[in-house]
Amino acid sequence: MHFSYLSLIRQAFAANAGWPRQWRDPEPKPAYDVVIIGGGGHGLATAYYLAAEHGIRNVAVIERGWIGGGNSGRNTTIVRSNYLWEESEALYDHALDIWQDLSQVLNYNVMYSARGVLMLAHTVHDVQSSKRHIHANRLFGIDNEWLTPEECKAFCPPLNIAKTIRYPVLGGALQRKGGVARHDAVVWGYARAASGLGVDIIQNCEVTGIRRDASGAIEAVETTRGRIGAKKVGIVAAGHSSVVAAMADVRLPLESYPLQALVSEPLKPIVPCVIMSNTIHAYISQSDKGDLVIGAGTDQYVSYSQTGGLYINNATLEAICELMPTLRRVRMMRGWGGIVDTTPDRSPILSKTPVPGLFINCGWGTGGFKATPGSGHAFAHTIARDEPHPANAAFTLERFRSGRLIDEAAAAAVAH
Amino acid sequence: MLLIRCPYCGERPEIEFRNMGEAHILRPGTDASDDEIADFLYRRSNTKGLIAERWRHVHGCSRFFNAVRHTVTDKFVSIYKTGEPKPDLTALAASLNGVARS
Amino acid sequence: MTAPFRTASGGRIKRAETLSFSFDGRPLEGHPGDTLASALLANGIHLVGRSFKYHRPRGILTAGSEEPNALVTIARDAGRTTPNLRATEVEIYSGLKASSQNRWPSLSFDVGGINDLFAPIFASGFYYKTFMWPKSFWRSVYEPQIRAAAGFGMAPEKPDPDRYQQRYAHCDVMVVGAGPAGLAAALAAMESGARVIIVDEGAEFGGSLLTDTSARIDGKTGWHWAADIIMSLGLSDKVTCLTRTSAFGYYADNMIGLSERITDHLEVPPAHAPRERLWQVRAKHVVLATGALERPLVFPGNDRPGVMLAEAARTYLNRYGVKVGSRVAVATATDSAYQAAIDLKAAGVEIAVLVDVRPEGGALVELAREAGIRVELGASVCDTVGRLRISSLAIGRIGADGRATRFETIACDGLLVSGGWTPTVHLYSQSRGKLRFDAASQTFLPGVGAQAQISAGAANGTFGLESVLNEGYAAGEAAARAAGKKTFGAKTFSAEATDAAPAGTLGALPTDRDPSRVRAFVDFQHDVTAKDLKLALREGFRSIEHMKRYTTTGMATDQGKTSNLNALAIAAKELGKDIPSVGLTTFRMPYTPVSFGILAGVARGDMFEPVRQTAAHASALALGAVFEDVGAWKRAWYFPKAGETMHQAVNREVTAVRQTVGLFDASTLGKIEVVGPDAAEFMHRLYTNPFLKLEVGRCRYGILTKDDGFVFDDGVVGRIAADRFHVTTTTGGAARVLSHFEDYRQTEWPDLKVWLTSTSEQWATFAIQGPKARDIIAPFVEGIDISAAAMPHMSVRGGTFLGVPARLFRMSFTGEFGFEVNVPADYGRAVWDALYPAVIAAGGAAYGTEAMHVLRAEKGYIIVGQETDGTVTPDDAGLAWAIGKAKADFVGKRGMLRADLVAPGRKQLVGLETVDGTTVLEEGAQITPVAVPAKRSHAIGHVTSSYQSPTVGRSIALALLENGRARHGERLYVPMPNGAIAVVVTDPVFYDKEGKRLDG
Amino acid sequence: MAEAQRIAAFAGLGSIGRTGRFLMEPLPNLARFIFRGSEAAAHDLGLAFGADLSREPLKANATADGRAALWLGPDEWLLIGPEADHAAILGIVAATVIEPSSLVDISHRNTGILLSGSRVEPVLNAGCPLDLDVSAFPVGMSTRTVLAKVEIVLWRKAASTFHLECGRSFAPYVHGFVAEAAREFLG
Ligand SMILES: Cc1cc2nc3c(=O)[nH]c(=O)nc-3n(C[C@H](O)[C@H](O)[C@H](O)COP(=O)(O)OP(=O)(O)OC[C@H]3O[C@@H](n4cnc5c(N)ncnc54)[C@H](O)[C@@H]3O)c2cc1C
Ligand SMILES: NC(=O)c1ccc[n+]([C@@H]2O[C@H](COP(=O)([O-])OP(=O)(O)OC[C@H]3O[C@@H](n4cnc5c(N)ncnc54)[C@H](O)[C@@H]3O)[C@@H](O)[C@H]2O)c1
Ligand SMILES: Cc1cc2nc3c(=O)[nH]c(=O)nc-3n(C[C@H](O)[C@H](O)[C@H](O)COP(=O)(O)O)c2cc1C
Ligand SMILES: [Zn+2]
Repeated sequence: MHFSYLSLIRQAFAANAGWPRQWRDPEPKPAYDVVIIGGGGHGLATAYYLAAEHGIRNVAVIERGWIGGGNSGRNTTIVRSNYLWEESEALYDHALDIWQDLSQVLNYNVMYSARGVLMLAHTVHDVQSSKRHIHANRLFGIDNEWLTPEECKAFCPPLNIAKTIRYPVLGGALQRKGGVARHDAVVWGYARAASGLGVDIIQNCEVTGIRRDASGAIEAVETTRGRIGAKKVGIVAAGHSSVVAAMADVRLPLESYPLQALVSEPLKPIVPCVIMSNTIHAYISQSDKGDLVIGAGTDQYVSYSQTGGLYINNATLEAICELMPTLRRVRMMRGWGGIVDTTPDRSPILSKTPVPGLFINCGWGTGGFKATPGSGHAFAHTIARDEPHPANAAFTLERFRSGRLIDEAAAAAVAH
Repeated sequence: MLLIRCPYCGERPEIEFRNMGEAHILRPGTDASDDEIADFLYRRSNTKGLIAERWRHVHGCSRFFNAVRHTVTDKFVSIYKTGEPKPDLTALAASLNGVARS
Repeated sequence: MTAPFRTASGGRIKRAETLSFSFDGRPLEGHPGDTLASALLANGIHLVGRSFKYHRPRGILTAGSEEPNALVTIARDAGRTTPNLRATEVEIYSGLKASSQNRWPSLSFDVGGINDLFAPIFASGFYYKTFMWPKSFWRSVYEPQIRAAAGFGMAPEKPDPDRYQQRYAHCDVMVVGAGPAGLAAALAAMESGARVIIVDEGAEFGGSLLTDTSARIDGKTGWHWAADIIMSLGLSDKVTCLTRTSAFGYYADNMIGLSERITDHLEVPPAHAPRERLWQVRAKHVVLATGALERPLVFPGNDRPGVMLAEAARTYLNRYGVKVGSRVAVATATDSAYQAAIDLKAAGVEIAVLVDVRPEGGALVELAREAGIRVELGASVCDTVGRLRISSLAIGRIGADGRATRFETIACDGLLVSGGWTPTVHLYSQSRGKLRFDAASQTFLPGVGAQAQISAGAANGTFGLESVLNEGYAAGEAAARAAGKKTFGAKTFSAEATDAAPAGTLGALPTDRDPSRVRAFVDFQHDVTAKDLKLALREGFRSIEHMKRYTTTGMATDQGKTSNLNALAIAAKELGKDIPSVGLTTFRMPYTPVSFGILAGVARGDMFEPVRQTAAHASALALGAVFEDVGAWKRAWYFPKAGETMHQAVNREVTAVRQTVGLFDASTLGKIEVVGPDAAEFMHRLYTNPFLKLEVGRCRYGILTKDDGFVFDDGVVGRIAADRFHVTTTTGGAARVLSHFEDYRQTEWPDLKVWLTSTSEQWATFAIQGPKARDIIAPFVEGIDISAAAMPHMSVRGGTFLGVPARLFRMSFTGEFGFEVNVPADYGRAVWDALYPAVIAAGGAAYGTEAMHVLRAEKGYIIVGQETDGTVTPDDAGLAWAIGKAKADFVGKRGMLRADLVAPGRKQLVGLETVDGTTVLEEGAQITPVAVPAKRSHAIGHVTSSYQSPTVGRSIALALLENGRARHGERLYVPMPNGAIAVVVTDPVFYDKEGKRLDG
Repeated sequence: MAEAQRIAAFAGLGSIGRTGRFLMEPLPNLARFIFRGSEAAAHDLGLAFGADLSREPLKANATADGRAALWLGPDEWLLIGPEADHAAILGIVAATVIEPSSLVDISHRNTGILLSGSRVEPVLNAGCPLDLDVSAFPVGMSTRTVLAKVEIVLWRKAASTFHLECGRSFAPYVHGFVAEAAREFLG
């Protein structure tokens, strides 16, 4: 059913009895042209674009739990594209372009809200780094502008720009097109649209093995619901990328860490934009529901536990309270963790693998939500055509061999 | 905050320690191939299950040591000094499963 | 004037004392011991809040921290305003100002209530289906409207002036919950001599005993028994008792997070006391005695003010001396509500009817009837009426088909409900313990634990006071034993009480109406109804996690404490599955909300992170220095004279160094003493440079790469003795370089006899640079021949300086002749204070980091972190000369040879001169071959450093540029918003290319 | 030549509290060295130094005349003596230690305070994560650990007396932190 005002009103009169399932719940077929492992935003978007843009509709998305239950359902939803290196700029801006009318394309309100992402600078070195980003972005055509402390305050009134704080705000880089989107809606919107195009979404089905034929090429996946044949397989398993890739004997340059986030009790609007501070480690925005959504840090050790230490939250809230001292009495309502797969250069891998027919989309670490539409779009292209889209051409596995890293971390760029 | 048993100082809180990444990754010589150096620098087992890793009691005795930890429960299974051989993780895992069942 | 619903006697409030407070500006009175909820109820006020989505009038549902409805804002002043507090937890004090939330213009007339009329449209997830047209309206119209309508309270306007403390603690036995089970557990643990911490979130210990006035334990009343135990716990110096303290999180390795509220309940908080304290407790063993929570019933109109949990009403009566109405009805699926009805009736409240959904009722039917209460068995509530408070209920007989037939409408001013009891397993579950579903009691109970803990009492599904006490005691004993203490065997208690049986009902009650049209609320705060849940399932949100997220059930500030089980049961029924196979959503910290302040603790301003100052800081401050933050250090950035701009000051400082002499505080540089017979070999393996042959008394500029071959740090290294090096690192790199060194020493080359000691803070370091440097230091130096012949460039000597032991380096980071003197840090200020007048007298100046940057840039010296960013090799930075080509190996040697690191076209360090000679480029600006690059065109480089150079009289810049060394002389462009700036590529050394000035 | 004045980091910050409940006072200037080397070298040195360099972890030994050797790690000891002992200690090491080892003067790197009183444990536990109960942290125990955001060396000299050292630039933070934590016990 097409979502519209009309359908809402009609259904209101019909006791909302007529709403169909948003996606089908089929039994797995014996085989598919493409099997996507992982029903997060990236996997579902990949399936959607395979069907919508490449005419490949015999596709299954296989999810071990419930779709969106991985990092897609756990992230602080920050969307921006003001990365440093041209490769990253191209990739993330590709996604930002798609965000602009994603709700309309999917006929699902993903609540992309371009309320602006303001990244604060606290030291002379920060200022230099911010400006380098701004100049690089401007040349590339990405909006990113410098705000003085007073302009930062005007843009985000609860911000403390007093000189007396430990690391006073010296200014900030603002990407106005940046903002947030509703994480769950992105997952469900892609699932609904993909399912509508014939993609099978198979939940509660864990991939336990990857089968290759005599030539070494992909032939099937083993799952908790049986063997499913596949001509091509795309791994889009985020925190579990290493685990799944190991099933095909592919060893990845990844480590998985717990990353925490938290929300406050709901408040009337107070934080109008997204505030990020790399130097003192704080990320905050306010959801449309009113809770403050705050990103904490990763724990220091590899873990698949989806929890984390309290001291990580403490460090985050120290920074939040320092930046917005009016929030000290506000209370935390819920905290949680996700498992992020991080690469040595903090840039993703979207590429073929040495195994014919096996493709990998991973390594988004702490910051892949924003890329969901672009990642799915480019990855679908890569799978469909056996060659990368220009937006992801540089994000190969090979770069770790040659040393051609896309090192956003080294360049003092930030996560999220 | 984990509780970690330093082989020198005993049980101490995690904030005194730094995790130093996977253990037993041998530094190759200058004649290493491209793959070997890439393996050494970047590729990690990242196992969901038991891993051997390095810790440093940086705000304590300052020593590096190795540990085997389960990456789902975050429980330490074995702690040993740098230079001691890598435990057989498969055997350890099997013995743990035994414990869990009994 | 006594409040109309206050009983004549009884309860634990201090009746003799009266407190005035206000609610929405209306003055009211209560007594010490009242919560805001009990005081409001005593005044006949049920309407306390508005719900989230439909703005429905809401009253007080519970008497504890699980309250979903009665959220208020408490204001002391503009900074001390706290939103979203539960009226059921707020203790009143004289002058307390409470106000309701999420309503406009007033609580009883709220314009937002219009939403209620559109409820059929505002079904679950409606916002995902609309607000998409026209596209631009989302940001400009819809989202702002939604945001304004959402949210509950408002954050304070002013910064919070209160203080927050934190504390780490350890104990043998940690007891969470101080009801009968917890008190007995603490008693047992105390008797074993264990160190015990017992906490309860309530204002006093006692838990359910405070409500149950009928209980008798070992011949005493429950109140007396509890008081005796509390006193003996309090007298033991091994027991810490914390009231108003919520155990909010159960973390790895038995660490429990506690949030202690210290002053919120006080009229005048003592100045020295923190408002709240975070405890991080590491317990050897934990006893979870967290009790059980009563569940509401799900039926149409179950959310009106006046509808309240039965046990809460009993608590208000017995503990606070408050009658929750004059004529109340009771609807129940369990026995405990009978006791509430009996207690209320005895206190003079008319019980309009008691309906029990169970056809047979329970153990207390006769007792209730004897008390004169009309009991209707096998009956259900079909509906309620009343706008701002319930005025009647319609009851129906439950038929064999599971539907109800309405048979009577009964007037009432309150409706007590009880669906049964849910053990509080939140912390247990957070500890990663597995839950098991107990079919008999229809509850989830602790199963296989994951940590050293044990559950007892109602939290463990044990009901019946005697069993609870005995189980509690046994748990405390077992915990103490597990913690290594000797115990003396089980103690048993004899107790009587009217106890709850665990069973009850789950899910929606039978009704006579069309369930798809009525609104029977499940999650009160988020306005989630039974039919919303069914809609979600219909739309394919069939996992309980999807249902939660689509409907937002259980996602409100109460985290579904009273609603999750009902939602789960409704889902299970609809899906035709049993409850355990549908499963619970994840219990997460915090159990109840915790303030940001408590987690941030004392970290604010100077306590946010240490402010590191050098020994001479005060002197620089006195000279008017402006400081910059570098890592945690404050470094003197420049020294403006009165009226000088930064630019003027820096020019003057640079010129002083070039022409006479400058004094610079370099103390923040990291320093490491590398000692041992293998010290030289160690250095040789770590640095790209050769070190074996460095002579004693000489120094060398060294580059560190990691094994990946990228520049990691740099610094000058002096050989103090054959087996001793004085290593310097960058300011920011001090800690990571030492860690890097220790790593290789301990794990890679443990056979080397070499030891490392940080000396960063041992030495205060001052650079004296400029043609007159030797004249300046000469009077202070003893025991060192500082003549050019005896002490050449890049040498180090030991001696004394101003009479104190010193290490004197002849070296230069400015390109001028100069020295760096290291003295023990406590003498740093004295040495600065001695040098500064001499420098001034010679016509020189103190210079800061900015001038230092200009000086080194004029010489083309790099700064790690500015010219390099982790992607730059030594060769890129023009430092190929510092790579020991003949060395067999060093850290980074192989990494540096990787394909991309030796590929043509890499960015290399160059100088840039603007064609106009005056424009100072912006650092970070990009470089292109053409003046007007197309969108998305490729930058061939970027500016790393840029200054106005007073020395060469023009602007200068350093840059990393593709193939830069081959481009000297080329004209390129730096595109800026208002036009490109033309530049010419040059050698990075702008001044004294031959290095003659180093010789003085 | 004018004699240079020594300004210790804690000295100017002053004492806090009062004897009994809680007192924090700056330590006098001390001679401090980090000795690193084998256990055998440590053994030899201990004999000459007067205070044994413990090979048992976490143990400090002190002499009546103010010398102390604190175990910091299996090859690392902090040697402390009165300021006037500085040269003497250097001499002792030079004369006794034959094995390769490292002695580095850190008299000015570290700075110290003495904390005492019945409330000393909760004050320290505001930022120190260790169990400071005397059963877990007995008299004579020394260790590196943390106090909130700073690394410290903590040595229990008596039941309710701790010697605390930190890097000199961290002194204002430690002082401020302790003052804040002690406030409620002094109010
Ligand atoms: C706390 C937190 C905050 C974050 N904040 C931001 C932010 O502000 N902005 C931003 O851009 N990014 C952020 N991120 C990162 C972002 O969430 C992720 O990069 C992104 O969501 C990844 O999406 P995905 O679809 O690749 O992975 P996921 O959503 O994790 O999907 C992977 C799926 O694979 C499934 N799977 C795994 N193994 C198997 C198997 N064997 N068989 C079948 N299925 C399997 C998983 O169950 C999972 O559902 C944050 C992450 C976290 C944890
Ligand atoms: N009305 C009834 O008949 C009824 C209903 C349920 C239980 N009971 C009876 O109550 C008794 C149960 O005793 P009990 O000791 O198990 O429970 P309890 O309810 O008496 O005590 C639990 C205590 O734990 C506290 N608590 C819960 N979570 C906490 C947290 N995270 N942090 C701090 N404090 C927390 C609560 O404030 C409460 O005071 C039994 O006698 C049982 O039969 C009676
Ligand atoms: C952007 C965002 C907003 C959230 N808002 C809420 C919220 O308002 N209430 C709530 O209980 N949980 C909220 N959550 C957290 C989820 O309840 C849940 O904790 C998270 O999806 C992780 O799943 P888990 O806790 O079930 O493991 C939010 C999560 C995200 C990512
Ligand atoms: Zn240790």
